[in-house]
Amino acid sequence: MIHWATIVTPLTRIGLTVQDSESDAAKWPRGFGYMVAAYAVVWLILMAYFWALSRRARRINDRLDTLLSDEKVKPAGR
Amino acid sequence: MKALFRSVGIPILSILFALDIWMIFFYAPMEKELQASQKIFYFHVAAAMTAFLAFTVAFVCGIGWYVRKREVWDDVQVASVEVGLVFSAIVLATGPIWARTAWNTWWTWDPRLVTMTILFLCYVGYLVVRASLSGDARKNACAAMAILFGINIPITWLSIQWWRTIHPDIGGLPGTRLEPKMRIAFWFSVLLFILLFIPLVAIRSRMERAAKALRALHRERLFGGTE
Amino acid sequence: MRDLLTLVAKDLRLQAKTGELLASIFIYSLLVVLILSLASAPVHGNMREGIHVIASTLWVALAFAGVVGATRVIEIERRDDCLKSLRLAGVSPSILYLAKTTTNAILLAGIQFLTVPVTFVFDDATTFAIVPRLAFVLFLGIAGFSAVGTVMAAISTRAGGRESLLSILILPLLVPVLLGGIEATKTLLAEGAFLNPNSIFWLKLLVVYDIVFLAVASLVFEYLIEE
Amino acid sequence: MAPLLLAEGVGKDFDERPVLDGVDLALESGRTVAVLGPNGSGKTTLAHILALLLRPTRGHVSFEGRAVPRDPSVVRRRIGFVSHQPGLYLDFSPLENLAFFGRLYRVADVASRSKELLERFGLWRFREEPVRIFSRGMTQRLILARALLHDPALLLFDEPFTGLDTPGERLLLETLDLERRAGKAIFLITHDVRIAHAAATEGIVLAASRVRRRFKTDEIGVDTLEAMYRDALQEAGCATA
Repeated sequence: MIHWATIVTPLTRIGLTVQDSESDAAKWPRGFGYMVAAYAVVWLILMAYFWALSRRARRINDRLDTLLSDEKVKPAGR
Repeated sequence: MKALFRSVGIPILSILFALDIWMIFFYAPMEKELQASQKIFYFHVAAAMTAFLAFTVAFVCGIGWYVRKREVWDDVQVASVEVGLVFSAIVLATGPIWARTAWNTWWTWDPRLVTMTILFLCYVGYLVVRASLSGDARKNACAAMAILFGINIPITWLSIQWWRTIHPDIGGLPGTRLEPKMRIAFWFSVLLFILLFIPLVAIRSRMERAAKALRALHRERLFGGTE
Repeated sequence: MRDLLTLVAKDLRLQAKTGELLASIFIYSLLVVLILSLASAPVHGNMREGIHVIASTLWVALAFAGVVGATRVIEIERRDDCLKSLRLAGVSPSILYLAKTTTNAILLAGIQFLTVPVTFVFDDATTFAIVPRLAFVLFLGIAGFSAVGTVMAAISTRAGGRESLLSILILPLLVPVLLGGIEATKTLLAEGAFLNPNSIFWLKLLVVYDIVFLAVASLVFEYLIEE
Repeated sequence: MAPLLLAEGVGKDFDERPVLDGVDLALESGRTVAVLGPNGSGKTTLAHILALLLRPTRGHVSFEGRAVPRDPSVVRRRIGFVSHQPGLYLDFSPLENLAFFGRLYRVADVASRSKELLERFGLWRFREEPVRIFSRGMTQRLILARALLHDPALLLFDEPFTGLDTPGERLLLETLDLERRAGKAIFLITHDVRIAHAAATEGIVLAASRVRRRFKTDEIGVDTLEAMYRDALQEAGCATA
């Protein structure tokens, strides 16, 4: 419970207060590295999906081409 | 459609995303308590909202299929489930990274986290079942799942209000209590994600249509003639 | 309504005849109880932990039994094309759904009737005065599991999968029921009544959940049994 | 008088591919319509549409001159369906099965009706045994009894001869004849030209999802029908059965 309270209290104030730009601009803000990692992960997930999509589209096209070229070989193959 | 997206859409989206990243990191001011770790919020929440939107679209498509049995309902449905899963994956991946910096742990058994994971797993189940069915049975079953799982969307959405939770509650509609510059950056991110969501669903549903045509053609070949 | 009774009576009679289903699920949930109690044996002696163990054991046993039971109850009709006979006999899909859900609930209730005392003995429950209230909470859980289990089993048996496929469909969907049930059971065991607002909230959630799923599923079921 | 069941331009698609197309068919009281066709010609789909279990993608079906309602359960109760799958509870005895279905069909006096049917099909001796131990032929006879239980106006048979021995076949042919004389409309699916000729008053040849021929059995002999069937299959591009 105490553990819980220590975490929650600062969170209730998120977005309400803005850091003074001057105070400690010199050092990296806290959690900066994690954020870069997070955005890299987002980028990776999106790229992976794009890649999967285009691969699947290519496969469908290939199979469609194969089927259609079959038809030319033996017309109206009944 | 696809060519158009590739030639015009991708460059535009890339530029917009670059602009968004700039806004997030440089335009929006630094939050006092959380500092840089608050920066996740822009993508994390935007992705979550888009995922909810996607699953809601799937829900509507499920009803649409039962009301009017047009193929397009099924195509758009699977497309939005899949794209919704991608966005949920973003939510679930960025969440722990932020939690590590803010809560000092990768994962807590917080209701919001759990319900979001559940939602994700439900729709994974959807895709698994979809893969093992075919024909009308598949469309009927998928529509049923989209509707039933859809009931869980509001539960997940409201979970921060229902349960005692340590997940930040941004007070009803996200972004209403933000500092103005933060708010602009946030809504820009949301808009951008939805802008990405729409062509993705369009492309994926056209692909589904092509795959169906392919299967029909294939079976026709197999049986010779119409049957 | 008359059909509903006929169908439920038929199912129960069929179960009484073979007996295999009830027995196998009972043994199964007994084993679940045994293993869970064994796994948490070291923390026994501590009252708080004991409550924890009993509550979760009861609900996990219910979850497993629910998955197995739902599959079997639907399979009775899928096997040998009995479903078609029922549809020819003019049984309406929602009546069929309600009948199957009722059978499922009766079976689960029967199993809980046997499992709960065993759990109490294994895990040293101290009071038996709470039994009626416990039965009420469990009933809500059973209703949820039957309502969701029946409709999802109709999908998963169609997809050729059995319990494994069904569990990935219904367990995520039922996490709210499980969470709510466990929380309510815990307060009940600790305080002997539903006094605090927290457990009242959970009971409300369970009731709403059950009603919503029962209603939506009985509408959707029609499309899942169509050829 | 309008036919009992009328199908006009009926077609069905699976996966946007037609398995049945443009079928016109009238089922009238006292007539038996046979459907001849190879595997995969759409016969069973047609039977399911006529049994109102499937909604056609195209065309429409009317029962006693009225369009089939959205909830066809009441109309379905006037139909008896016999297929080669049991559709029975194998752990129940014949009596229990008939009692259950009798209640669903709202048969007034189930007990005496069951006795009558079980005696007619020579199953009375086995009335208390579970269906599971029955032979194929016995099961088929019980299926027949179940289909007749509620005295339906229309009887649909989907390959009912599968797995029947010669006496069973004779019994089935007799039943078909008897029921037709009793004024039922009968629809019979088979791929056996001989049986179609013996049992039906008229028929169609279904191949590659369309009706290819229509015939009346009192106008042509078995051999002519056989030749017609073969021609139709060739024409439709199917391998001869």
